[in-house]
Amino acid sequence: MSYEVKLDAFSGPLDLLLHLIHRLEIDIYDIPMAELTGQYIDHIHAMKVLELNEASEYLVMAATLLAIKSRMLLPIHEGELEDSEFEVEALDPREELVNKLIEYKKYKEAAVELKLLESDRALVYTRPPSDLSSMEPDEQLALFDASVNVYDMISALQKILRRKNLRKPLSTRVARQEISMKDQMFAVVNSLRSFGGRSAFSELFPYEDKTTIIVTFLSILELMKRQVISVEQQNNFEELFVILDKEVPEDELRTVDE
Amino acid sequence: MNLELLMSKLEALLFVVGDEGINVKQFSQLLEVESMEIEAALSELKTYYEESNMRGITLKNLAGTYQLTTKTDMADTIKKLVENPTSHVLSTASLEVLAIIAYKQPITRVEIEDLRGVKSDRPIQTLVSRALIQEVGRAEGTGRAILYGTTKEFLNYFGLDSLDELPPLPEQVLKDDDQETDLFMTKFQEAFSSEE
Amino acid sequence: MNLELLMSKLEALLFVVGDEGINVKQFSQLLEVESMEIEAALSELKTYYEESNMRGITLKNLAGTYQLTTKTDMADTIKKLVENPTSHVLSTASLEVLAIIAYKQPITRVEIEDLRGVKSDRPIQTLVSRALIQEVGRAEGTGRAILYGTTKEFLNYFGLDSLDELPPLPEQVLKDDDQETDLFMTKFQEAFSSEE
Repeated sequence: MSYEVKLDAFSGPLDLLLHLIHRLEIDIYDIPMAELTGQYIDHIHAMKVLELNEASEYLVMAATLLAIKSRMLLPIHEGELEDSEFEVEALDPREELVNKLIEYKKYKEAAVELKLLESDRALVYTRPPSDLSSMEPDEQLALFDASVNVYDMISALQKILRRKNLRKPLSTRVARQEISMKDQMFAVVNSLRSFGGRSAFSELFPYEDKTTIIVTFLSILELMKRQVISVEQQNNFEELFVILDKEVPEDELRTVDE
Repeated sequence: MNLELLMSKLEALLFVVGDEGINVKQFSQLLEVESMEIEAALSELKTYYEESNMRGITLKNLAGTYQLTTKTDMADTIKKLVENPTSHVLSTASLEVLAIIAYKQPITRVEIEDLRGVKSDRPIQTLVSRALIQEVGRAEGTGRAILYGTTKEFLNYFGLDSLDELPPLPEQVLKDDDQETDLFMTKFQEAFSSEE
Repeated sequence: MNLELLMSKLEALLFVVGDEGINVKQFSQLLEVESMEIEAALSELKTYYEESNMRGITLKNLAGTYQLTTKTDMADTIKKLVENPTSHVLSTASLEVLAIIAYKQPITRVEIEDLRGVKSDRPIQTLVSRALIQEVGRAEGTGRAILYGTTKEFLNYFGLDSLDELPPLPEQVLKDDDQETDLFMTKFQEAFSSEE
């Protein structure tokens, strides 16, 4: 028999017991206590790296098993049996353990069902709500739902996480495809055109990854040098604006030393 | 409102609310259209999404709302966007705790630990932080222990519209309290119906 | 790949990337299909959205980036969503911002926007006006961006005695894997504003 058992293969002593019962093909309603206890103790011996915290729970179960085993060895006195027919069943020292195991098994199986649902659901993707804040009238700031609680906040964070997962890799892909300054200069000029020749500085950076941002920035500097665009700021700390000063023929932008 | 126009409005609204979802009542209020008409149009929309091979999206009931989602067979394509699609899957321990909470809510930590025979504070913490469970009240008695229940995010995470859609618990072999009540109710109803 | 299948994949990807948008090159990489074929399918998709009265959404091309949006004549319908107090779409944005601030305070607007991936000045304004957050200082550096933190009213609102009572965080959410970009952007903005 192999003792290569890892602790984290089981989610607790009951799980380990169920595993043994299944493997030894034991009838759960008539558990041979000596055999099960022996196997159980062998297993926890084999689990070398027990965290102290969890070890205690496995050890408590071992003690319980030993106690049940020894109680089963005790002779049942005839007289006690006659006292009440009802107690005959309840007298089986295994009953409490069996009940526990069966109850636990139910939820263990339910967890497997949940796992299936989880993987089905993972095949389906949604999208975050659109940002509608620009549509609200100024005087009426977004009302805060009066019924939100702390857990709604956690929920909100969970959504941010999901979204970030979708955002990030797309950007890393962009990074890999080597953006040229030439392309980025075109992109900047094109977006300026689409914004009517003037755009907030930050609008020119709809990118997530560092490389693209840097290349875009360098392109803006290059365009400034060539006096294709200029940058202005009304007051300290206010948003910068980029202005397209002249229409450039495409081939003029092609001459870039990279 | 003609059906096509209604469908286009439903699609636009569904698109905008995203994973927040929206229900028939809200649709009805926003569009000033009877619920029945909304439902008919939604079902039309769903059929249309499902039957057209050109469509990558479809309509789903999630956590008591309607939401647009991508179709299941788009998963492989979309997965390429996601770096580590399986990294956030729940552990066995977390799933066990979650199953217990889902079926037995409201329930305290001690009751959960008693059922599992093992300490469960870590999985509970994980589940709270993943917004799958939350405190739904306090148990009576001196400890006033936290009672846990599942969240909307739980339904969403497992693709359920409501708790009723949870798969039934594996056969209840035991005479636990719940079952006794059930049994009683069954007997009771049998007795009752046989009398008529 | 046949046109219908390609269109459905394009729709699914467009749907999922949201306001970020996606360009032909990225499509081409993800789907392993020639750019020309992608462009043809995108144009087909656009025609299809535009010509069908059932559709509330359409395809928009901005600076080489494609994204799905609602059709312009849906504006009135969507406006109702903003005006309707029962819709959660707006409070969702505020809640997200509040959650980030609660767990990451003190934090600047730029950092919040980086985490959410969308502009957040309006939600911040809302939360300030509701006295749930406040300016708690200025970031170092030339930009001296406002640092936000939560208020006493925040604790009050959520029935907390102190910030320590906040439930534990979903670990991955706020891990600083974007810190590089953050740092870069901060430095970058600093450098730029100092130039005048």
